[in-house]
Amino acid sequence: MSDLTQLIGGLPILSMITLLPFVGALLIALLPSSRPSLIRVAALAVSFITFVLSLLMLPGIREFSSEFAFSEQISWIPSFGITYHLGVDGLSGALVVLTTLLSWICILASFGPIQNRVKEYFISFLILETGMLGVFLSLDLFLFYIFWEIVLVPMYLIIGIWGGADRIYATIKFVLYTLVGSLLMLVAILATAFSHQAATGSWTGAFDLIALRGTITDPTLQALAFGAFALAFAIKVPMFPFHTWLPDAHVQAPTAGSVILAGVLLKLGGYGFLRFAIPLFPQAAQDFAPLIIALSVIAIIYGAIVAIVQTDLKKLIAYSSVSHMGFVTLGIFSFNQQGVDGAILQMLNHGLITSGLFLLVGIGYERTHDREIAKMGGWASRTPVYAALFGFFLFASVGLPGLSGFAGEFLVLLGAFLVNPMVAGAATLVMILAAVYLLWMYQRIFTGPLSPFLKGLGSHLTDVTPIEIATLAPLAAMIVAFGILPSLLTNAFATSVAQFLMYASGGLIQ
Amino acid sequence: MSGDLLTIAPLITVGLTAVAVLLSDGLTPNRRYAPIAVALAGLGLTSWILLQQSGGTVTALSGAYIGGPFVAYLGLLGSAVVAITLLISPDHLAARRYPSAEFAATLLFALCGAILVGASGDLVTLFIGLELMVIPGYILAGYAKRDPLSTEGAVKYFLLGSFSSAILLFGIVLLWGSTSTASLTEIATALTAAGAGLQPAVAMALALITTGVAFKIAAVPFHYWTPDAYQGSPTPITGYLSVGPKIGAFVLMIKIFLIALLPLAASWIPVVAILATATMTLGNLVALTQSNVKRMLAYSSIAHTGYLMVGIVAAGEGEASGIAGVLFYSVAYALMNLGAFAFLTAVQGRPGATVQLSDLAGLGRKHPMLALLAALFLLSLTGIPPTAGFFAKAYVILSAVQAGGIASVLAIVAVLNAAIAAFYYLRVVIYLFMRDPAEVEVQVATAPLLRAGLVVAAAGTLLLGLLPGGLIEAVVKAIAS
Amino acid sequence: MPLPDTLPLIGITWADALFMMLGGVTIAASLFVVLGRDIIRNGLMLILALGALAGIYVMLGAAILAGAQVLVYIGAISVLILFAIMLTQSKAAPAKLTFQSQALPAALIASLLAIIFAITLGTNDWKATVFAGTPAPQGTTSTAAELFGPYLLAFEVVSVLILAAVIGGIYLAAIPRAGQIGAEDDEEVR
Amino acid sequence: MSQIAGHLEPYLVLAGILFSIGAFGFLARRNAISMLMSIELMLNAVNLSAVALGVFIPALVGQGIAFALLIIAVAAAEATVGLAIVIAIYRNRKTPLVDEYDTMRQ
Repeated sequence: MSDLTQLIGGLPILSMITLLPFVGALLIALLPSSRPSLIRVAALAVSFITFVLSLLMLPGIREFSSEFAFSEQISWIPSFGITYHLGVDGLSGALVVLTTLLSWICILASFGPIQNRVKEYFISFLILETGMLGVFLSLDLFLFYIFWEIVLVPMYLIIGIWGGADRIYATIKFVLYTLVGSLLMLVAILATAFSHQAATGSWTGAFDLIALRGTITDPTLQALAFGAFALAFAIKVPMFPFHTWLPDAHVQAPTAGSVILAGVLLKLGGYGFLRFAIPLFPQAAQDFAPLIIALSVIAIIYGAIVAIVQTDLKKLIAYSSVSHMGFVTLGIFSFNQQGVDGAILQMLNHGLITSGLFLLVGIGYERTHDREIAKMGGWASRTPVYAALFGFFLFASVGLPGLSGFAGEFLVLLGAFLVNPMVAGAATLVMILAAVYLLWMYQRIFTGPLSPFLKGLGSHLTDVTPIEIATLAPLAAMIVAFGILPSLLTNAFATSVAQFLMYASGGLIQ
Repeated sequence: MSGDLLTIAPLITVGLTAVAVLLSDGLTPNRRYAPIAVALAGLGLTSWILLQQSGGTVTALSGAYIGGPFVAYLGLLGSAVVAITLLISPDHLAARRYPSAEFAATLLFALCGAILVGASGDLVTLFIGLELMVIPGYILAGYAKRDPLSTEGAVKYFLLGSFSSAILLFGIVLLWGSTSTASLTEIATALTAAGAGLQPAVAMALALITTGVAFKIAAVPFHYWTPDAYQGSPTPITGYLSVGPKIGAFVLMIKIFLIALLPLAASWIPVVAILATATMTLGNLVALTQSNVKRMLAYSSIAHTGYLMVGIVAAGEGEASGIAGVLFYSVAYALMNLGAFAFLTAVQGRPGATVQLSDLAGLGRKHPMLALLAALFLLSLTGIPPTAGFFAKAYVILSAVQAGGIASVLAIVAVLNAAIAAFYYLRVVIYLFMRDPAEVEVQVATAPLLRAGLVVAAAGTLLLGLLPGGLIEAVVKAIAS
Repeated sequence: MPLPDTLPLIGITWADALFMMLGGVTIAASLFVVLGRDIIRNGLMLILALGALAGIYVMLGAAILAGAQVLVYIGAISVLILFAIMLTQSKAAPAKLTFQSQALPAALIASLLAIIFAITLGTNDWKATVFAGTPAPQGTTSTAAELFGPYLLAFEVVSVLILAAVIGGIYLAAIPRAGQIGAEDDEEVR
Repeated sequence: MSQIAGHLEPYLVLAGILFSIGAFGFLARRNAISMLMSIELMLNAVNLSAVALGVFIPALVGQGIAFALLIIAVAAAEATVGLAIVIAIYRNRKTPLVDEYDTMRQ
């Protein structure tokens, strides 16, 4: 019962996008490890072609009016009705492009820093890309879970092999947190599928998101399954109090690992809420919403405050991620168009901005081999371009109007205001305070007289190279573009948001 | 009568192969590979016969032997286990100057017993099959007879094994006496007819059988013989012992608990559920603290026992997919655990070597392929997709969720344990890939046969992970009978 | 002159007296086996216990089994055990046997077990025949009918089992000749 | 009229006691051969119950003795292997005391 529908030129575009990096990884495995530059170029080529393919998919998403513009479905484990079912709509399309974009940027950014075990590194990275794309494109719960777990292993290796001094502690923490959440999600998936089988007497569609949406009525199952899904996603987002793995993982990961972690991996959680947890279990989601909103606000406040006291630049950005991702869950659980629009925008923008910041921190670290804020000062006098770029991304991060960070946070706050003005007010206040502090931090690092530490580096303290600019430029361009015209994005996923809101309210209407 | 002989043909073939192995060694003494070749040929023939018999259920010899898809499934699994063991062992044994003929023959005798356990229709045949399966295990555990560790493990294995056999046997005899029949299905009928009240002797039989079986599958707290027996045996044999007799014991459990004692399910489910919880949790927690890799795998195999017991509980709750889960898990467990032990065999190139975790540091750099295969087996044992181990766990958990009640609580316990297990399995991966090479390096020896064994196990682990559909259908067919 | 139906004075039937005597010997001898301090005497007591059991089998009319008991258990297994005892006795092994530290809890558990057995097995409704004296001798035909009927497969497999055990036993116990695979010409290799 | 020997229960109780004695020996002794002897006692207890059940329960007539014969044969096989292992370990360790076999617990 192979049913490949709606292909571009007869080709299964989604499978091609998803599996191309994996095939590339296999090909790279065949290359001799004695030729690292060949391996680097091959990896870049593979990821860039994937990016181009994902761009080719975009026009199609706008042309089709149905929810999933493209979908591919093949029977996989017929005994349980498990299918290989991929589909893309505006929401997943945007995240897929974000993934493919950041992937080649990361691969390019790894050319310099990664010098040992080059082959294994790029193989891991390409498998990671396949895993992430699979998560965004799967419409079958089982398939989704498998890609979800596949992401874990290469990320584990990337932090564990190419990470910093305390990498092993960080990897173990990362894996255990993620695994506990995801395993409970597996039980929830199986329970959901079984309840569908028990209700319909057939396994057909028991794991299929589209068939399952709106059919799960048992309140106990809803509550338990939503709890398990939410835990898995909350750990990934990460929501307070499940965030403690993130700073460790970020600090220990190599630059590209940090970028992909902040840029894409954290989005898996938000996407999971939007695509799976809430549409499948709307009633429970409504019940849990106050709790999640409360945790989101705590995350926003807590992340900002803890970020302020950090002395390590990378840890600072990691904690600001916790704060920014709090907006995502806050927006989603506002259950109104502004909030959800804002949450998705925030996901994408955070992906662009934080990736840029981590790239910049990595660039600085290449030169100074240090991330202590206290040791810096007057950096701008030596490397003006670097300082300017850093300033740009930092401004974007604190939500300066005109840059893309603003629109997302503004919409989220608007959405939250409609639900609970107190919450929105608290979040706004903290946000402003944090912004002031972050800019003061920028001042300490880049302006004023050159610090003795930076002076001691002498001619090592060079400005950004063309390759580094090439990694940052696309991000900066998109930050400006979406800052001026956020409707470019919101239009693209308007259908998805409408669908989401329909299913999210399904529990109330019934 | 000739029809009966045809039905029990797999049994006869395996037995004759064992004799042929010994004869071939007599004709061409001291050839390392000749007995292995004969044994593998015999296994091939057996597998072919089993495939022919996978059609429908046939009863032979007054109901003592029930052939059909169930036996075919188990027989093929057993043949695969024995074949992989035969591939990974001979060079390891030869390096320590132990012969391969007696080894191959003993393994084949054990397979004979395992097939009989799967096919038995009555308690007597079941018990004899069990003994034929486990007694060769005692011999194999002590196969390195000049190694104090091996004989030490063997004597503990033997004593505890015989002790548990005696307990189990007393239970069997009492059950047979109180139901006036040895036939498994007739026992179930008699117990159903007896109604809800439990006769004192039946209760006693149930207690004895549960204890005996718990010993045989090494469930906590009847597990304490396993680590010593496993650690002492030559490594490839440990692999076999942690897989073959264990799966066989689970088949015995299916036969006794899910056929004969199914009417008493309400009585034994709570006990088995508690044992399963203790087994998973304790096995994992103790494995966590081990620095000797072999001992760690021994404890982790106890934890896997617990996962399999979850399937039994689910089946006891009336969910047939519980048996299916156990059968699927058995195949996955066999492949990944044998693979892990094959890896351990490969890094024990030097006689007398024991492998500490720290000895594996940096192995990924010198032997990337070997380390990669090891990582595959470890990921599968952890239960990370797309590997066989993941589907096995998912299947068992699915059946437990379906069964509801106690079983669904066990499902949660099982997944939390999987996270604990991830910690120590992935720690090995850390040592393989993320640590700098150890000062005293392990000596890697990969003979061609061992390599073949590794590749077969790895291919199976990966294939089942990507396309589990075929095996699921085979499982469903096997339990339909 | 025929014997009286019961034992004079105490009024117990001959069969009961015989049973009590044989059972008492069995229990006493087996207690000696597990409690005695001299392992060789323990081995001899095992033979006595097994012999008394053979007597009970005769009482039960299972003469064929009593024969097997004497031939296999007493003639082969026990002799083998005694042989192993002689072989492993040395100065290193103390002649006076000691117990494990958990002997006392073991004794408690075993006593409790015996009581539970006595209660459960004694009070169970077995739906069994009651004989006036001792049961009539069991014909060998019925046993043979079972052995070559439903238990034919088990019977045949047991022979395979013994073959496997003998091969393994010889392998484990034998000292290989020099030059052969498995020879002990290098103690360090293992 | 016999009060004991003609009933099934006394035989089974005797078997139960014998089994318990064997179990105690297994748990309490340190010597591998003593433990083996204890196992033999347990198996004999099982045999006694099998024979008794076979004699007294009409449906099982004949089966009991057949069952017991098979158990005796199994016990013989078990003892063969067990004693061979004991001899092998004695060669290595020069002691038959099981609790001195603790090399692995270091």
